[in-house]
Amino acid sequence: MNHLYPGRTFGKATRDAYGEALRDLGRDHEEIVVLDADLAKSTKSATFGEAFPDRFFNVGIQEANLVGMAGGMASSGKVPFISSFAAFVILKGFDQLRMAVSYPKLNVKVIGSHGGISIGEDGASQQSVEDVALACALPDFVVCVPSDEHQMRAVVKAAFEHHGPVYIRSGRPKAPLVYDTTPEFAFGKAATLRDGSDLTIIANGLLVAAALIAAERLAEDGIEARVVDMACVKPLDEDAVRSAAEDTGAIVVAEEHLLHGGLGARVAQAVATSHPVPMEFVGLDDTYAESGDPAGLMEKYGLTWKEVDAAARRVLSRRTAGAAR
Amino acid sequence: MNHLYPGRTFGKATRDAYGEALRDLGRDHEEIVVLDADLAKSTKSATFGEAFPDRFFNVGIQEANLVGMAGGMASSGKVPFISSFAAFVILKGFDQLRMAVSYPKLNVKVIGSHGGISIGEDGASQQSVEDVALACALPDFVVCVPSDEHQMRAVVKAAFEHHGPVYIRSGRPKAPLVYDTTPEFAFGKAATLRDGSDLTIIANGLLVAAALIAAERLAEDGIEARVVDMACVKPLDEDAVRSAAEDTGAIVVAEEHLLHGGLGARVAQAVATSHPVPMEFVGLDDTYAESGDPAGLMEKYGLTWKEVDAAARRVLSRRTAGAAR
Amino acid sequence: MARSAVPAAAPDVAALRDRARIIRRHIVEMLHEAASGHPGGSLSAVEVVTALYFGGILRHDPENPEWPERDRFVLSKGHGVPVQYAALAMAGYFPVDELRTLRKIDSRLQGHPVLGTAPGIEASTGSLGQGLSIGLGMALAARLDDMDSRVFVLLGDGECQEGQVWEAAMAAGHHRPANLIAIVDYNKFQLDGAIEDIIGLEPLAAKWESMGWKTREIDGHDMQQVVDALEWSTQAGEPVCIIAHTVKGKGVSFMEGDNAYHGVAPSNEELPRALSELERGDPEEENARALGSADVLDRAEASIDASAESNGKGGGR
Amino acid sequence: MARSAVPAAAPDVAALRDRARIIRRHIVEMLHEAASGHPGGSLSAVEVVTALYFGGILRHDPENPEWPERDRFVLSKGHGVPVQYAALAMAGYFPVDELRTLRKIDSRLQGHPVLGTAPGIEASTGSLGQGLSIGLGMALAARLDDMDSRVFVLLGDGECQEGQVWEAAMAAGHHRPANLIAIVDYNKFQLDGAIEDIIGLEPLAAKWESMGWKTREIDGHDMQQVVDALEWSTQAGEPVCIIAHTVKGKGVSFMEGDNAYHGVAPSNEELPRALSELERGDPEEENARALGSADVLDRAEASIDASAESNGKGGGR
Ligand SMILES: Cc1ncc(C[n+]2csc(CCOP(=O)(O)OP(=O)(O)O)c2C)c(N)n1
Ligand SMILES: Cc1ncc(C[n+]2csc(CCOP(=O)(O)OP(=O)(O)O)c2C)c(N)n1
Ligand SMILES: [Mg+2]
Ligand SMILES: [Mg+2]
Repeated sequence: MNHLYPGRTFGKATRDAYGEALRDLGRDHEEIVVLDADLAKSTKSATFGEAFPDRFFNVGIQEANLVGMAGGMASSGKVPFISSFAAFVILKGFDQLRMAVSYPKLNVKVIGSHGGISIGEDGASQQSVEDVALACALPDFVVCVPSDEHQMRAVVKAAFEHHGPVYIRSGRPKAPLVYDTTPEFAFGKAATLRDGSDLTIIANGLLVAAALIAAERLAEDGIEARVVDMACVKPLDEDAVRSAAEDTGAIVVAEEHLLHGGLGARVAQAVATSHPVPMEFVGLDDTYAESGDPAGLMEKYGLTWKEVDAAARRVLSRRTAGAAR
Repeated sequence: MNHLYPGRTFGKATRDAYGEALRDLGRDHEEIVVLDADLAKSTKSATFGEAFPDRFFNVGIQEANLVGMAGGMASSGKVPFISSFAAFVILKGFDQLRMAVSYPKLNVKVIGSHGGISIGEDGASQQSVEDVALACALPDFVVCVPSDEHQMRAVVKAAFEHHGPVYIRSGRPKAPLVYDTTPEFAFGKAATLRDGSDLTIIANGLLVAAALIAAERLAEDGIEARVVDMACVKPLDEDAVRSAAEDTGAIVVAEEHLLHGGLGARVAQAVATSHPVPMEFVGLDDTYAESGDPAGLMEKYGLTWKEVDAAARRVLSRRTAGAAR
Repeated sequence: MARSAVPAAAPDVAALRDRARIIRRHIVEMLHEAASGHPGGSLSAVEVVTALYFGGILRHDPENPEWPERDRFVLSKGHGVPVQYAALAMAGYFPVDELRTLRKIDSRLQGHPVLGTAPGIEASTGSLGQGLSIGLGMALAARLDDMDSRVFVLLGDGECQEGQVWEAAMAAGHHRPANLIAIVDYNKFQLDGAIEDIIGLEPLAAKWESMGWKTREIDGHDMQQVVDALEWSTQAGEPVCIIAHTVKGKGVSFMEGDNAYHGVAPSNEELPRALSELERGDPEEENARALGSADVLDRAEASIDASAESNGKGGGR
Repeated sequence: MARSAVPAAAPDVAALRDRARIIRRHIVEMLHEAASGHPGGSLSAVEVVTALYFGGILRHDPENPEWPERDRFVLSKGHGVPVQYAALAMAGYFPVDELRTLRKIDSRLQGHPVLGTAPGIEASTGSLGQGLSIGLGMALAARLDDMDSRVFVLLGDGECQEGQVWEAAMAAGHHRPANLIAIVDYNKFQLDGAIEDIIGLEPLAAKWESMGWKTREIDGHDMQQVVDALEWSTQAGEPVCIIAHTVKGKGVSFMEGDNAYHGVAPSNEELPRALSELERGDPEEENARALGSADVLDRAEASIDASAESNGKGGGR
């Protein structure tokens, strides 16, 4: 996918960082148990499993049972980290996440790997385009989509330190680096990666690097874009949203997800209740993707810096038109 | 619940109208088959089952299998109408709705009954507060939340005439009447029930009647609210949303659903991409409800005309403040 | 019910029967007061729940509901929770008076069990099919911690149609926790009618056995059989399923086997009738009824046949 | 494969074996070309799929894929779709050349089957556990319309851990369609390792029987046994499950039973080796291998033991 991120260095996949961070946490915290549903090698929960086989359960191809078991373990004092592909753990385990985790507010961390369409060739059945919409529909869940390996490490740590349910989406491909080292991170707090006064681009996951590239291109044309990494979709950093609206007057939201129910929808509501400004959204418009190489899919389905750049110019021209009226 | 809807006449529950409309359709259309998962007496699919036992399948307490079977029947030319509580058919059948219905765009109609918290005493496990968020995350699904028995009849007819997947939420309690008779109805078209120039209230389900009452109260104070019945959440009537924003400059959205992922979120995105104006939202803020009588719950969780009225006044004062700046 | 690892003495079965009768009274009274809820499946589970809480089976401590080494009882068929609330109140978890708040706003006694509300509730259920997975998680957590806590999970027969039950059954059959006990309240009815008309479960024991469980079938209203089976289950050293043949609505003549009472509370007229039947707690007579296990099964079958005809009533939700 | 209700003559088993060999060649070639996908579970299902499409079992019409009275084949273990694409191409649904487009952007040959893309695909699968429900829906739809279409559903063994499989099995056991046939590709491995290490399925036949199905266990690489079992299945008059004991990666020596090839395509170096093994299509030799059913099972067991040690490889996704 390198050509989609000109000038960016690539780090590990967020799933790899997840496996390592989890193994490191496991050293100090006996209460952590890890469960996977026959995708441990892919989600990288196997990294923990190899280090701590006694606290690792591969429950087989049973996502509903996976979640229920985690609920039972959590109510007995364990801290379960459970994983599968996002498309399976969230979509097949939803009612179980509701009853056995969200509703009793139990201390379960859910990791949906292979989020988005950048998983590539396996096609739509394995590509989660709606996990954020569903996870945010679980009251009391914290929902995060980290942008690179460094941020993933920070998110895993925050998830462990938070007592309550957390959903984290991880990705399959190597991710372009956004940070040099593990950043400061807190749920409900966005990171401003670049300041600007003309508009704000709010993004998460792979779209953060795309947003940074778009901002550079826009700057070449004298447009100064603020770029905000909103890894934490819920709770949303409403202050950051409000400032973006007030300070820059136009917002683009970009994510590897359906337009429905994701970061864009949540930011739109926050903008509407605080300081309405023109917005544009980059995401999937009511469609699944298909099989193909990751880069080709990101291009075909419009999830590169080019669409972010175009959305930025669109929203600016709308703002200008509005001001002229 | 009568005291929550002062001055309104009550009709049947939308679930009752559903059962009757389905039975009537069944007379003329041999290809309709009906499946339920051990809630036929509650969802009222039993009304069809009694009339056409050969085309009725009670598949037992198996929501995943229910959806899969419907997919198989649809690809063999049947037109399945399948039902259970919204909390079960959508939440436990989500991945199946994705793979066996939405992704292959099959002609299956899904009815989630006992939507919302107005089902009352059974409590949170049976109350669907997130079905719209999930159903809208199924590409190609049409999603509707009818407001009364008359509109439900129109929606069922439209669902049958549309070739493709449709989700309809029905309700348990008797619903206050919004229409006198079966209204004109088309997917993607909202109904303006009352015109006004000061703000627009967009609602669906039980909140439409609440919106009409709120509009009357507001009128007493000289505030003229447009009231739009947006039974069809997806596809959204974007023209109606844009006109509301342009003509009235302030919008309140009210629904018996989580604030996340429902009508409000979808309208907010449409407003942000067309004509940004201040908005307020009435719904459940990241919480389940509980057991209790329906009216008491609607009051405790803020889903009556009073909250719609308050939101209207809030949004107006925000607009005035904005204009003053 | 004390924090003793071993029950002091053989449970007094006659006393348990009397407690069961009182629990039934609480059930009909609280449902009448709530004017909604599920009498049928609450009443069919009374003997099992009574034996667990009062027959020296469940090691628990009402003074300290979160005692980590306690045994757990997970009511997977959550709509039957009135029977559990009655038992918890009588065991001292909360005042018996609180039963009147069932299903009312702000009550700790939710219409289906909610973990974190009423003390003594171990899992949130109400969406059927989930409790065995939760119980398996608890059983494995206890094993990890070298605790000998046992986990009892009560399932509905209709509930056994849910695939997740068989996921958990298969997983338990693989992991073989020695402390996991499933009990099926085999009352032959689900919401819309007779199990055997909707999706039959027979051969039910063979299903569990094929998943690697030891099984035992009992008359779920014969208190002696219930107590014996539960005691046996804790000694089995592997996952055990007790299939308890029961009668839906048991103990209230007009509810027995009439599935209209699956989800309809007793009316003002019905309440006194029900209570007076439960008043006559003549131990001899009860004994005679409870012993008639063949009779119980016959009645269940007769009622299945009957319901096939009269499906006008029922449901109610 | 014509639209004939009855196969003209007994299938030529030697010819079927040769076709199976060619299908295997297509599988390794298309996966190599795609540089991703699932060889192991595609190769283990070759004999079953070959017999279905070319052994006079499946009544279908490549000229008219939507012929309403056709039999259906639902590949529930969707990741094995290369075997089905190869069969469909050879049967004439689309050009064999198109196999090279597998998993590429805009291709009709998606990485997992998608209804409405490649002709001949009957259901969208890839999320495991769903195909039997879909097949049951098709079977009951045919019964409603008085058509004698049959529905064959191929499941993975790991897939049988999903609860939805048992929901559908139980529902079919209740409704008893005479035209529903499940086939389990029992290759003893799932993604992360050996079935028996993760969640064992034994006794598998007992599980299906307890759900009301008739079962038959066969060597899934013995073409004669496969054809016989499939023919028997269409005559059974009730739901039938064929448990086909197979070897994951069958036919490519270095893939056989090495679960690293669950989801890793053959490399540039491996492709010629694989193809040359599949070239030696000496019917005598193949015959000898295919007959060795005991041998097949031994090998599967040996490989299970082996994998317990070497779990460094594998997965790949
Ligand atoms: C997943 C799910 N589907 C449907 C329901 C609605 N429901 C409540 S009780 C019931 C019947 C349960 O039958 P059974 O398990 O036999 O319970 P019992 O006869 O003991 O009341 C149903 C379908 C539910 N609570 N959960
Ligand atoms: C619901 C679901 N969970 C997980 C996966 C990921 N996955 C793909 S193949 C596979 C293993 C399947 O094993 P089996 O059914 O035995 O297939 P085979 O051995 O024939 O490849 C898994 C877990 C999936 N596709 N669907
Ligand atoms: Mg029952
Ligand atoms: Mg396998």
